[in-house]
Amino acid sequence: MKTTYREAMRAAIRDAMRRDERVFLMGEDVGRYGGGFAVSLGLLEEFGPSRIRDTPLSEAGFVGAGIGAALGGMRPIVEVMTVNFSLLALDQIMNNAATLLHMSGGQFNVPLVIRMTTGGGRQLAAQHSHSLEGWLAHIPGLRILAPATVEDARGMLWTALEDPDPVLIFEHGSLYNVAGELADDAGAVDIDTAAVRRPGADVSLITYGGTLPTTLDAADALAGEGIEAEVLDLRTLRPLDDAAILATVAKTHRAVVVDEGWRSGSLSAEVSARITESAFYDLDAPVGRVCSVEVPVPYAKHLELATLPSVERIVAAAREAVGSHG
Amino acid sequence: MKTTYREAMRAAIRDAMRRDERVFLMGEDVGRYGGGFAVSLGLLEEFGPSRIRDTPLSEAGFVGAGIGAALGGMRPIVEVMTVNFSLLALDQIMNNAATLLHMSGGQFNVPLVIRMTTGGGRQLAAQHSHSLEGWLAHIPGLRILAPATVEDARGMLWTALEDPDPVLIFEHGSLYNVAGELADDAGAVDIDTAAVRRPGADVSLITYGGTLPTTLDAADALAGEGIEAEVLDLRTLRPLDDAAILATVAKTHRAVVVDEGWRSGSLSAEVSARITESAFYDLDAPVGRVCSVEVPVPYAKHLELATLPSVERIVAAAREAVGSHG
Amino acid sequence: MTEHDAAQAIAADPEHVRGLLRQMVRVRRLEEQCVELYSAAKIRGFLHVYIGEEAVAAGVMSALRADDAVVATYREHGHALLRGVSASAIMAEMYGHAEGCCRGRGGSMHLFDAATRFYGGNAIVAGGLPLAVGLALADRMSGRDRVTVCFFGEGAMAEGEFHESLNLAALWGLPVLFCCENNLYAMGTALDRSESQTDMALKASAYEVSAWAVDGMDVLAVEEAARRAVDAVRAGGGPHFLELRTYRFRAHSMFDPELYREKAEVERWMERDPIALLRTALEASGELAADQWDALEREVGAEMAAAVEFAEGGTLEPVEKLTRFVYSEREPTARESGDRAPGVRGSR
Amino acid sequence: MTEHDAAQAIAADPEHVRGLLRQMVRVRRLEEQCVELYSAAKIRGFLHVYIGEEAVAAGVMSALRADDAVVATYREHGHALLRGVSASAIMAEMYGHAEGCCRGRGGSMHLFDAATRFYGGNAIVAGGLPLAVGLALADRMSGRDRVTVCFFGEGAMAEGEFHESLNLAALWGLPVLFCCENNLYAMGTALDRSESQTDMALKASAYEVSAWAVDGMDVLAVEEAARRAVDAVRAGGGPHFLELRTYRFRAHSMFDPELYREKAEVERWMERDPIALLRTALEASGELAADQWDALEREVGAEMAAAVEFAEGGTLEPVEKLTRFVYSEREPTARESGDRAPGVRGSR
Ligand SMILES: Cc1ncc(C[n+]2csc(CCOP(=O)(O)OP(=O)(O)O)c2C)c(N)n1
Ligand SMILES: Cc1ncc(C[n+]2csc(CCOP(=O)(O)OP(=O)(O)O)c2C)c(N)n1
Ligand SMILES: [Mg+2]
Ligand SMILES: [Mg+2]
Repeated sequence: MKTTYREAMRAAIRDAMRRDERVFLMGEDVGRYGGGFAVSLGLLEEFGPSRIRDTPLSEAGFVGAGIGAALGGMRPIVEVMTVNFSLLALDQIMNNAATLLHMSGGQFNVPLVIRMTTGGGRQLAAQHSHSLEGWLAHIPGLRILAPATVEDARGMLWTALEDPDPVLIFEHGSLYNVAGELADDAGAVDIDTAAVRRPGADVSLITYGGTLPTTLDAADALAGEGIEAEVLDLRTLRPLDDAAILATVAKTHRAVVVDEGWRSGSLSAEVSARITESAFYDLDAPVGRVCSVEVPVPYAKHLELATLPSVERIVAAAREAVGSHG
Repeated sequence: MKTTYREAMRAAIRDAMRRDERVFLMGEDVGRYGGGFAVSLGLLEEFGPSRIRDTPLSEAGFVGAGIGAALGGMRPIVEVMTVNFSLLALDQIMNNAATLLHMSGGQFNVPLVIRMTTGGGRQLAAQHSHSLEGWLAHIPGLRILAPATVEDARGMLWTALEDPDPVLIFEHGSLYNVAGELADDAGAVDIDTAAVRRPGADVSLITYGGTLPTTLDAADALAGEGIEAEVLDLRTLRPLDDAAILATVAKTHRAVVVDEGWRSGSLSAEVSARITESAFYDLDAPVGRVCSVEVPVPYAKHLELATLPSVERIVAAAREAVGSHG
Repeated sequence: MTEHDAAQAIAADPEHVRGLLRQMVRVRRLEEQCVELYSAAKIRGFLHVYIGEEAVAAGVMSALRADDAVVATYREHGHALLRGVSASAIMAEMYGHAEGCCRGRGGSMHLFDAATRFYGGNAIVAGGLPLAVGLALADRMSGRDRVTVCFFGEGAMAEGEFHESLNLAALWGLPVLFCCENNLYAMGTALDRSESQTDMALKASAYEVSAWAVDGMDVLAVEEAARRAVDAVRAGGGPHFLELRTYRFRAHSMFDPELYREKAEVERWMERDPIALLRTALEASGELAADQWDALEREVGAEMAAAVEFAEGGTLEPVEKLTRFVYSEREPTARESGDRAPGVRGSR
Repeated sequence: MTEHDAAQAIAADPEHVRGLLRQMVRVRRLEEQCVELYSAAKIRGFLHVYIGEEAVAAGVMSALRADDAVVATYREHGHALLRGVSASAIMAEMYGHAEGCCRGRGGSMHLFDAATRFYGGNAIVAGGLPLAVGLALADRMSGRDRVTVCFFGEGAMAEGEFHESLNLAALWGLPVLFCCENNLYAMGTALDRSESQTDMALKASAYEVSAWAVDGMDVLAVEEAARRAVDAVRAGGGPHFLELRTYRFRAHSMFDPELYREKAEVERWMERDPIALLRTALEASGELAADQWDALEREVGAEMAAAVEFAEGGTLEPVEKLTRFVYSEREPTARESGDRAPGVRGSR
């Protein structure tokens, strides 16, 4: 069946709510408004205001309450409207959600899922266009997911809810309207492994989330030049699937990491460092990176486009990697 | 003259307050208590409660007020007692301090200095031992400093206050009692360049802040084995001094980055990625990393020691780099 | 204000009251224009219009001095315009053009203007409040009698940054006027589903801040209250808080299907359209003849048409300048000067 | 409580009141021991003692049911002990030993215990309040009549997380008892330099939370107020707030030179030592003979000596287990089970 990423996400929430009465959704405008990005539209009618729970504007408060509810035996899905506002809740995320299990010597785990919209590309300017999921992957104790396909939008949530520890799910704003084919019986998917979205032998393009479509487009363009790129979708940003990363590099000997975070200190730096550490002698070229330009994302369309990773920049980086001689 | 890091920092604040009446210090317990780490002890008596301004427990509020005061023509030094609490102020730091200049098309710069204590090693456990300065170096619009010596503790603040843009200064808690020689006329130092703290030709050890002393100790130990390590103190974590990093690597062809942040997504990943990008063919070994183990820092001393970078781990990583053959 | 009070105010200074009407109409027309241009895809991103709430910005701005400061939200076209930013600079900004007040980098949610001390255009709810506190602190420490006015919605009052800011301002007795634009909804969340305390002035007074509520559809009442509050703040009376009871006639943003409120409720509030109310009062007082209104409409129409024309004729910031303004451009002597004009840099 | 009320309470149930005295003495002796051990470098990190404030924890804990939940701060030795965590487990934790309640990973500031539903040991000021709200939400959604009690200092009330938590709890009518331990100082910052509103109960009532202030040096008064509040919360009366007026006799932590208050002030408060007050009242009522007091002292002394011995004999968690508990240990079938005991995992 044909579905959109948004619908797949909604189906995943509905399914989880039906399966397990401990599950509830809480966040700003998830109920009557239908969700800032219309993901939860219609769920209030089915599940009522206790389980589709509108919150005040209080990111630290309701994220922390989600942690408490998880400690209390619930399986909360907390929606932080966008990652930009999650900065207000970072204390709760890093100092509580991520540390309670360890600080308590294994007594208190936090089975919480936090969903957020992430990314730029819609001219929302500096305070509404952050891509921080790779950056948040720095924090031990968290699992970080970035569904990039309708299958993953449909399937990651349930697996995340079964995880005994906190899981953050990042939904790129530009993906919600993307349509794709979904099996009628589509359900839970694993959240441990990366996936090869396109096989190729000449260069590995490693990416995730919102930049997967761009990267696949770049791979198509490269194919036109006779360069066969393998596209690896990381899917889970923490912990990284090292085996999959090393496998593709072992195959192609050249890698470019594509990531919408600002370049310095981005997830792509980590992927690059790991490849260097573990596959240095496999490499025929330095690992390349295509990231966002290090600037607060500007409003004007042409400036925003110049900020974000683009097909052209990915193609250029891949060409350079392939042109290099080890 | 002999002085401690703490005294040097205090002298720097006193000096700045005397030089420029727009300068004031604000934060929790900077006044009557004398500062959480006794840095500002005695300053209240000299400058009074308006300029040595105790704040309520309100990290977002007073950091934001610092931004506003900077916009209003002051030169605030905001002390966030420790980096652990800065998570509560990250919205103000990332969404306001770092973006206002760009969002406003160059109209509003934010000449603000934020000081924080950082790091572990004092058995303060998971919520009081973060090392987040490298992680915060991800944010464009900020400048990030990590004074590791008494000269830098004495000299970086004034230069930071002259910077038209927001500067974050991280003082590692384990350094405050470190004593060193300081010239009587010590004053402002540059905040653009990294510094070679020990020359050597066999391997570059790249570090900053609290791990500089440990790294120097490791270099001494290595010298005993006939390995001459060059120790580069980054000093400024954003923007990084690429030239200095590449220069030391060009000399030694081998590098280990030492950094107290958690390994994944740490500043050391960025340094490693940059070296790979710009000096791949210079390298005789993969860039090594010695970071904190990825665990919320535990209280027990032996566990904490096992978490943080140590002389042993640095020595082992350097040996491995030197043992490798490119 | 009672009809009688309004009639008196009009009689006292009809020219001034007509000026307030004009200000509200300017905001209304500007935003109607914006909505059209959004549909035509000339403006993009988020667009939050203020239609229905114009009396608040018009009344408060009228009480300010030129050297006061203003901090606003993402619903700030009206505040920017009435603070003195030209419609052309605003419009060009929404076009993403280099001629915009922020050179196209800010867009609708981030209007800034150093000349009028307009500090945004802040799109993190409640994120502007600490800035206002700091601006006021700078004035206080420098011995200046300026006032900083900060606008925010009632939804913002649930945020921790609101709480910390009110406490700081009150504790330190800072010259801030907090203006809560209570339009009863935060996106789709009605006030009584977001606040345990729905009396916002009472909530503010718990911080020991002088607070009162005003009919935000009555520009004369807003102006009078604002003037009283601004005078008190300027005189050293510490922070004040106004709850301005108003309503947004349109959707929260261009993406809002408005599932959360009844049409009838909107219509009821539209009967108290601040522009219509004042126009009627002026007409009833015989102080707005048909041709005066027509002229006003015509002039404002021309102003907005000119703004659109200006924006249409604008240029794109060269892509090579993308990273400009991430950091200040430092003059070679910056390190030595030290006495560079603080806070505001004319780096354009 | 008046002397008369106290005498009545004692007469009604002398055994119970002697029990309260014992609880306070247990906390006092535990902490005196800790301070000594700190000086002997057996305990490290930050150590915040509760000496002087024992009536608060003793009175409130006495009002709770075994299945209620408790959330505390970094000054929580007393709360943990009186909630039922053994002195031995607490002491071993401070030694950093594997036998500690958190296997040595938490230390003084992070005592946790699943068996008694003791949720920390939270060292970010105000950081525990949202957790309490969530625990209460879970109870409410599950139809359980449990109460969650949350302790915090008056300094915490300036934090945004306090504000957001009070509003959420009140808005949703959740079963939380907020206990503000107002000891007049946040580190070195006196209440009136941190809060524009110094009446903490009034501040809380602005959220539409039932709030009252209690003499926190009078354990009988605390207990009575707590019982009333807990009953009301359990009966569905929504969140309640108690301001417990108390004082810390010692420094904030082991690093505090106490420059910010006068010795005389401390001495004045010490005259209201909660242990001495209750002991005197019991003695005056003829319900505490000298040998009863001696026995109490002896028994508590023995308990604490045993705790130290237990801690001394403890072992170090093997370094190889450092990364244990960063993530839960997942049973191979975890993905299928789904009905694993929620929230609390017996993974030791
Ligand atoms: C911290 C934060 N959380 C959420 C949002 C998304 N958001 C934008 S406007 C808004 C509603 C704000 O309501 P209110 O403060 O009443 O202002 P109004 O829009 O009614 O003028 C929300 C939830 C945001 N911008 N910032
Ligand atoms: C968010 C945060 N800011 C600062 C600190 C440092 N700090 C620890 S305790 C404390 C004072 C807290 O005072 P109060 O809430 O009154 O509790 P008390 O210590 O008096 O029991 C401070 C500032 C912290 N732990 N967390
Ligand atoms: Mg509103
Ligand atoms: Mg206190």
